Amino acid sequence: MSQPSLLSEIKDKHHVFSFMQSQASPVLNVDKQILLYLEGLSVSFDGFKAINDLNLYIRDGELRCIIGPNGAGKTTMMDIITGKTKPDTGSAWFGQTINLLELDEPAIAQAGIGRKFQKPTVFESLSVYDNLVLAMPDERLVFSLLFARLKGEQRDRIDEVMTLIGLQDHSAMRAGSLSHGQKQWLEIGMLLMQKPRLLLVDEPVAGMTHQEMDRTAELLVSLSGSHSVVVVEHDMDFVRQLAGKERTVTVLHQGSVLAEGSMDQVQNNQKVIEVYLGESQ
Amino acid sequence: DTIKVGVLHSLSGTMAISETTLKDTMLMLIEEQNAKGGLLGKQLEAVVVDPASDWPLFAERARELLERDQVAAIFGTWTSVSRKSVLPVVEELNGLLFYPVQYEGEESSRNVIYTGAAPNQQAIPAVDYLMNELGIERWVLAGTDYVYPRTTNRILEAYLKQMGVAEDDIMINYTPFGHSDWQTIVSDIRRFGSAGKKTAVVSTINGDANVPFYRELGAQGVSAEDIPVIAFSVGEEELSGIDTAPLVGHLAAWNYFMSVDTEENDAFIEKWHDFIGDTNRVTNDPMEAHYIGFNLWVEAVNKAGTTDTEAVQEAIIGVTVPNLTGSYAALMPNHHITKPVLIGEIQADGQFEVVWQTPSTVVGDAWSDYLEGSKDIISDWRKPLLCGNYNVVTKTCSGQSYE
Amino acid sequence: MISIQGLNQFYGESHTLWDIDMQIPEGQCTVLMGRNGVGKTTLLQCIMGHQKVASGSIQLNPADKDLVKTSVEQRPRLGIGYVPQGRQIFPLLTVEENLQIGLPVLPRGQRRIPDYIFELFPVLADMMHRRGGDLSGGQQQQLAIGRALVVDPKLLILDEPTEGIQPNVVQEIGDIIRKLNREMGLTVLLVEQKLPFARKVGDRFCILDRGRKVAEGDMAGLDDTLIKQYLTV
Amino acid sequence: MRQLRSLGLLTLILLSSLTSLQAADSDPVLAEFEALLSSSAAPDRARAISLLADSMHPDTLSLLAELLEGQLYTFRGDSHLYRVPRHEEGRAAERLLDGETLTIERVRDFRRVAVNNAQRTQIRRVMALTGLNAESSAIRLQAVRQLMRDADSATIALIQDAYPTEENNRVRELMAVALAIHTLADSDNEVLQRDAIDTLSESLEPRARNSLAQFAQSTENPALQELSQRALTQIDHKVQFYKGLETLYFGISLGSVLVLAAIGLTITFGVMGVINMAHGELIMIGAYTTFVIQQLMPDHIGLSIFVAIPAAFVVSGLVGIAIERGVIRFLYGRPLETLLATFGISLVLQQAVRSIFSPLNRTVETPGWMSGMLEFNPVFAITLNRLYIILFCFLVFFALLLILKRTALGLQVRAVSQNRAMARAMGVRSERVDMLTFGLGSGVAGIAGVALSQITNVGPNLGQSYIIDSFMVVVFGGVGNLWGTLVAGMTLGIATKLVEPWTGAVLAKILVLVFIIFFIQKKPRGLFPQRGRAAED
Amino acid sequence: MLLWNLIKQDRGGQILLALLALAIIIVPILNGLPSDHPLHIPTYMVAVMGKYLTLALLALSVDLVWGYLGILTLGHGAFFALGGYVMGMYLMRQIGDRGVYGHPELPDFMVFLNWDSLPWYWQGLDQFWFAAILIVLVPGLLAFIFGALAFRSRVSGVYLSIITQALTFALMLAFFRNEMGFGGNNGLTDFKDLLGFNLQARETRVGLFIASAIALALGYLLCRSVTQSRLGKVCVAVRDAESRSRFMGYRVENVKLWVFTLSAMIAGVAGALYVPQVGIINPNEFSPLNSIEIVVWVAVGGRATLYGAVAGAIFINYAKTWFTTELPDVWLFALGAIFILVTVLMPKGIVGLLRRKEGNA
Ligand SMILES: Nc1ncnc2c1ncn2[C@@H]1O[C@H](COP(=O)(O)OP(=O)(O)OP(=O)(O)O)[C@@H](O)[C@H]1O
Ligand SMILES: Nc1ncnc2c1ncn2[C@@H]1O[C@H](COP(=O)(O)OP(=O)(O)OP(=O)(O)O)[C@@H](O)[C@H]1O
Ligand SMILES: NC(N)=O
Ligand SMILES: [Mg+2]
Ligand SMILES: [Mg+2]
Repeated sequence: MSQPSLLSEIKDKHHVFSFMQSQASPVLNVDKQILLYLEGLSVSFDGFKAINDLNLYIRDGELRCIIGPNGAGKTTMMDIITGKTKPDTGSAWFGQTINLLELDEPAIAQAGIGRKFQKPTVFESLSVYDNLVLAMPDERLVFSLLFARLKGEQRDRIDEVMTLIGLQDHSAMRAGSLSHGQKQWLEIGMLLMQKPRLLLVDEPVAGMTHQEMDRTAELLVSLSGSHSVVVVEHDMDFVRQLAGKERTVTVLHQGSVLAEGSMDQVQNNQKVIEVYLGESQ
Repeated sequence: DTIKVGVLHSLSGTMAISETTLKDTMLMLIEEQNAKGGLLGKQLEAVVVDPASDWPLFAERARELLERDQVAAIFGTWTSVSRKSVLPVVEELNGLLFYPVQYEGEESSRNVIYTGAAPNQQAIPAVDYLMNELGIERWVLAGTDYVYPRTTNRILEAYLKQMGVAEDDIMINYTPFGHSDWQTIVSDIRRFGSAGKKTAVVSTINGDANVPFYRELGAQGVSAEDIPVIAFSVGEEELSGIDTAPLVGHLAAWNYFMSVDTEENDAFIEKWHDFIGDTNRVTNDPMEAHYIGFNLWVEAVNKAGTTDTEAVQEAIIGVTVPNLTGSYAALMPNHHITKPVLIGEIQADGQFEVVWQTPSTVVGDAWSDYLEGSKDIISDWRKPLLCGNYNVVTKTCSGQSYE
Repeated sequence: MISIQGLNQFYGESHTLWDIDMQIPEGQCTVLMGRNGVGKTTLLQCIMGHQKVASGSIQLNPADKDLVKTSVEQRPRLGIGYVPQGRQIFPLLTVEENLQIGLPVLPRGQRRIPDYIFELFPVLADMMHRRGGDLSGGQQQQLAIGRALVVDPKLLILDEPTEGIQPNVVQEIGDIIRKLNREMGLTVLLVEQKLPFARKVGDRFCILDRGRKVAEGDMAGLDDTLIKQYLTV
Repeated sequence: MRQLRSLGLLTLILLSSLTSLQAADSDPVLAEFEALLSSSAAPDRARAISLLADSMHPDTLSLLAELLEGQLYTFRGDSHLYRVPRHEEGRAAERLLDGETLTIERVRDFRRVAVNNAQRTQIRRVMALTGLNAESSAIRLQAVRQLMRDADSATIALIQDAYPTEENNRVRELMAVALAIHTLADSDNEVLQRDAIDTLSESLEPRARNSLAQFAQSTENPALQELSQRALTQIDHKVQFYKGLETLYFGISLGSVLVLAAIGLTITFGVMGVINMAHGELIMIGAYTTFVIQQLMPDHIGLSIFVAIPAAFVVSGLVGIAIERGVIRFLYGRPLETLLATFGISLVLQQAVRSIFSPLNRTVETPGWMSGMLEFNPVFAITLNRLYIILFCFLVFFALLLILKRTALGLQVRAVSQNRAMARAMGVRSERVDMLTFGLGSGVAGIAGVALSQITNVGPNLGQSYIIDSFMVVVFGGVGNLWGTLVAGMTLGIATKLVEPWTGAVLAKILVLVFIIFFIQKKPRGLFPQRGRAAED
Repeated sequence: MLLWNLIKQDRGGQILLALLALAIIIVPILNGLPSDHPLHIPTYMVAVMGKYLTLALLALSVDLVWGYLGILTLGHGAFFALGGYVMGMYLMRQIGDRGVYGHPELPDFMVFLNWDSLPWYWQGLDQFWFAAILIVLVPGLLAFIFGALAFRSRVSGVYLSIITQALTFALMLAFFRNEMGFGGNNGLTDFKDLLGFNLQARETRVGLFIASAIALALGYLLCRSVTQSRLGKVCVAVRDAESRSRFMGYRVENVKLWVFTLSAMIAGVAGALYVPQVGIINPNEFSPLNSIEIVVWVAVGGRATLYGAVAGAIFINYAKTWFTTELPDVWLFALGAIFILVTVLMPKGIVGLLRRKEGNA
């Protein structure tokens, strides 16, 4: 991450320091029905190309599954979208107006992109309830945070989500004491509270039972339409359930798109079978 | 029923190195006085506290000593800042503080007896010696960056210029407390000293910084014959922590050296060794100052017949007691004492050999005659003037004054 | 191989495991199942010595050692390999160093990383000198399994080992577990949520519910009623 | 065949080999010497020295040496002079006049015959006269230098005589310079003066430059003036160059001290993650160990350092292990709280040292082989003690690097600090690893203490004066990176020394601190940051 | 009402505020008793207690950033000292021509260093209102600038700790220099009066004690209102998982910056109240070891509890007073032992003993 030199910033009398900048991003514009554009992205770590000329478009309201071998670059792609990693080349736009590469993590989150991490990360010493409170999108400015109070409908929403993720009995528990699977659910809950326009969901059902998987699938499907959802998963049953007949599945391999199409197409693609699915699937 | 005496020296923290010895000295003096039957028929009791090299704590401890323990006098403090911290307290509560260390002057309080040297009792005679006896023409004034060296060097600078030394022949250098890397400075000194004129270093380097300074002098082969260093803060005790072999011949100016050959001194040293149980321990100038201060106080209390501060303050001016170097210390009206000035050379065994001394004792001058702001000020704590800073030009007494 | 008797465990005040009695027969693959948060990981951690046990014993058979009284670092020396939930890779060590960590428990002369690990997970060979923490999630999981195999265990304990691993590798892991189990007599204790996988590799099953053991038996006996009752929400 | 002008000197040298043959009982010279020396007036003592020097007494050189060394004492009992090799109770004292020996009963009964600077110079001059003919070229060089201090025509004549037969180049050059200085000052012959300027322009001796400068001022001959001016600039350029070199050396030397002080912390703090506020006190313990070792072997100071290094490693290491076992092991997983506990430990250790060794500084002697300078030329010399410390610093650094890279311990400690539970599950005996690693870091701190004892105070405050710098170095370099510590220490050392001549020591220190603050803004994880996914959050 | 909400579920806070209220009433009364009365509190004790309260306020400010925000600041003494220096400068100006050189405007140390006029940064400080503003502004501004640089560059963890230490160390060296115009090593001392009240007077000391108690109470409520607000939760979130909170849209650097600045201002107020009660301010207050000690008070008291910080500061400083008087030779052993024992045996500090049951902060 290269930052302009401090000196040049100080010398520039028009420079507005980040702590003084207004935190609103340009208005999201999805006239072309495309919510996310990733074009020509490449990134390498110590010479290793993790993402290699990747092109990907997500339509507004689409539910997209992304699969691909371990190390194909799926998580790295999400890192780029959310501002964690800056690509070496390429562009990433959120709608037609928001250039993601110019924004930092909080700005991207505020623009409406939410993420569930592959390894569940929650605020361990806060209660489950407070974890959800903090995920609410409304208050982000320091001073409004100082005076923020929960409104009635916000409370209802939290209770609703709490039930949905099955943690209603654990609301006062420290999030750090949850089991692995419970943390997964809590993170999904936080994502729901955040109500982002685009949800990036990295391996949501790892460690869940089959039935929980079904519930998760229903949940994600119900979100699509009003939200765009990008799901990464290795569990083929789950992916099949999500993709149904018509939704697009993208296969990443070695940092770029190997195949794209409906689940059936992808499943029968010889290359995909070779590098990813294995014979018996 | 006892008379309490406060001992206010740091026993921990950075200053413990110097001050612990003074605490022991006070305990020894008090023990001895008690063996002689005490004072006014009562035993003396030492109240020892530890201000821990923390300046605000000095004031707090002093207040406790005076308010809670009702001590008759306090013997203590070392650095000027600790004295400055205690000063308002002893003035407010009308206590009596005996201050045993050489200092920068520019102060005279009714409640403080200054038994250490003022600049004119150490720095000026030292420079005189270098100039007249060793023919020094070029001067390095090196000190730790705080008030005592700064003031002393200002006085010396003014004095040297007055004696006709050119600006170019004076190099002034300050270092932080505890400075430990002296390579550059010693090398600069060597270079400064190789310009063909006889050069000397006048050092007001404080405490911990001295060891690495002298080590570097030794390592870079700066011998006393080439560039002598005269120090005002390095005594026997400081030398006892340094390998003195490479330093033989460097100088110090004090009012007392352990090596002085007098009966009083021999007796004092013997007592000290008995008390501390270690014949290798050295004695030094601030110890003598406490010895003098304590005896002055004892005399004054005897004279006044009470330990009451007012009475002792009145009685103590003019009291004269023997010092350890064969002359007498008299308390002057400005609360400073008369002292001989001795110049000693460091010997291989860590002792000083006296090479020069003032023909008679010198009266401590509270307000330097070489500084603009203070040359018109005098101090006299006798009635009717009763003022520590009387301006002879404006004929006013400002600061601490009593109606 | 391991026999657990009357095991109770608490997190602070909350009683998490209740009077667990359980057998892990030698040479078999036992699958531990149950919903999220019922205590599976906790039970494995008790066996590993990571959690203090309030009461009960865990006997390791051949040596008749009570694991409760044995320090954690003895376990690999007793032939126990462990693949924890959440991978627990040493993030700043290289892949190679991650694998080497276990070597000192082996007898001198055998202290090298067995080749079959790289056959099983070729990606590890490619990434030998990359920091463990830089690997993708699935690669880390493979590393975690490889790392446990380095100590040449007699008993392998795996906590959801297939999480985040691509399907064809999952198959291979299944195959290798079976192979190690059937051909080399390795005893396996496996926590697994995915039924097909569990059925494929497991000989026996054992179900926990809210900290209690509620069912146990041969894999064939895992029927829909049990599944409905204990494994669905 | 050397021509010896001074007959006295010749005799002196001849006779000095026969010393022991002389019966000493009624030696009038010695008696007078004793009488003059016993006087408390400095001029009398000066006369005693001249008397001896002129007397051709066979013992002259050895007596003067003893006087210089401070081995002559007056005994209060009989007011005679005694030779006292060791001024301690129970040691022997030998009467000068008749060789009778006494045992010292009270130390204060024997007062050393003191010499002051003037007398010391006088003695050295006498010795230098003979030194011109010494076997060793180093002594001859020293002698020439001594004689140059205030050369008169007699000494110049001596040098002139010795010059043609001198074989050693450096001595010859110095002699030539001495002669040239003399020529420049005394001669009116322009050719000789030109030659002299030539000779002097090649020399870096300060005296040469001074005499040139003086000559350039005073001469009326414009050609000579220009010539000498040119010579002066030539010298100044060289001096400037060597000054730069010297600054660099000072920087490296300061840097090596910083690295030594910090390197133990790289392990305990950098690798193990223990914020060890007692690190400074572990250094202090190493320094005190050196002191104790020197007390135990006062006659082998030269060797003492070699004993002290392992001893300090063991002592500090054991103290470190005790700290680890006694306190720190209860705090793993609570890294910040180690700050609190080790702060307490540092207070306790400081006070313990005050109680055991007194609050005063202790003397650690510099062994002979570490003192002195490696002199490249008169304006550039490097001090041996610093040179050894630099070498030692690199030695320690590479040894540590080897341990951490090549042994199982290095790998295991990193594993333990990254994930203790998992490391144990992999069979790493974490307690042992912690203990050994902390012991290693502490032992290395102790070793640093041995080095520091050679340049600074050995006192209870020693640790505190290095703790802040040590943390700065480790953090500046990038926590956990040994190379980072090395580069950081050197960078800070050199930076300080580069700035110091411009700003003085105080501002230099402030500027370096400000530099660190700004540097960390640019590289928030130090010079050599831990990289990769895991390090990012 | 709002107030009550703040401390409704805060037993420690309730006790603390009650004790402070009690002290405000009872200390002046006890101090007014005749000096031979067994319950009499001598005036010097009042001043010492007042000092403890200011140090407690300082500890509170450190707990706010360390306990809740996870910033281990090893340089908070700098903000305390700056507040103290501003107050010291005001007090120096109040001396007027009563200094030893009798100069109407210049403090003594300037006269004797031959300064001929007051430097610009001493101007206006004869006005209390101006000094009062600077007391919060100077530390606040320094913290703001320092924080803006550091947090924006995402300096964190020990790196941040060490540069806070470098900051206070550099300030210490700078203030030691006489050229800075702050009295060098001797600092500022020999104060005469504050707002026209004689500083030596009993009433003034009691007044300062009450002011310190009120400041501590207000400081507590302020910190409590921050930590109880959603901002406080965000702080904890940042402490636990900084990058995760970024992905949730929080500007971590701004949160840190404002809380850090607020904390520095509180420290500045503490310093300003400290100086008139101890009678001296000197560069030593900037010493890095002092700042480390503050952190130690907080840890001893119990991190992230606020009232724990107060308890820790008072406990340790009282222990120090007691030890240095009663055990002057061995007190460091005792103090060191307390630090070690508290850490090892009481991971939650001394208040941890009192509130075993409460689950989370
Ligand atoms: N900071 C880094 N340094 C080095 N290599 C990296 C770094 N980050 C990612 N990689 C490499 O980039 C590749 C892509 O990683 P990524 O995590 O995106 O994979 P993935 O598709 O999410 O895989 P998985 O399905 O296993 O989670 C991997 O091979 C990984 O080792
Ligand atoms: N460190 C802890 N402190 C307190 N409670 C805990 C802690 N770890 C786990 N728990 C609780 O103990 C119970 C069992 O947790 P455990 O991790 O063993 O579940 P699990 O069966 O492995 O679940 P999953 O399938 O989600 O991994 C859970 O309810 C969890 O909330
Ligand atoms: N008075 C001194 N030496 O500080
Ligand atoms: Mg991934
Ligand atoms: Mg689990």
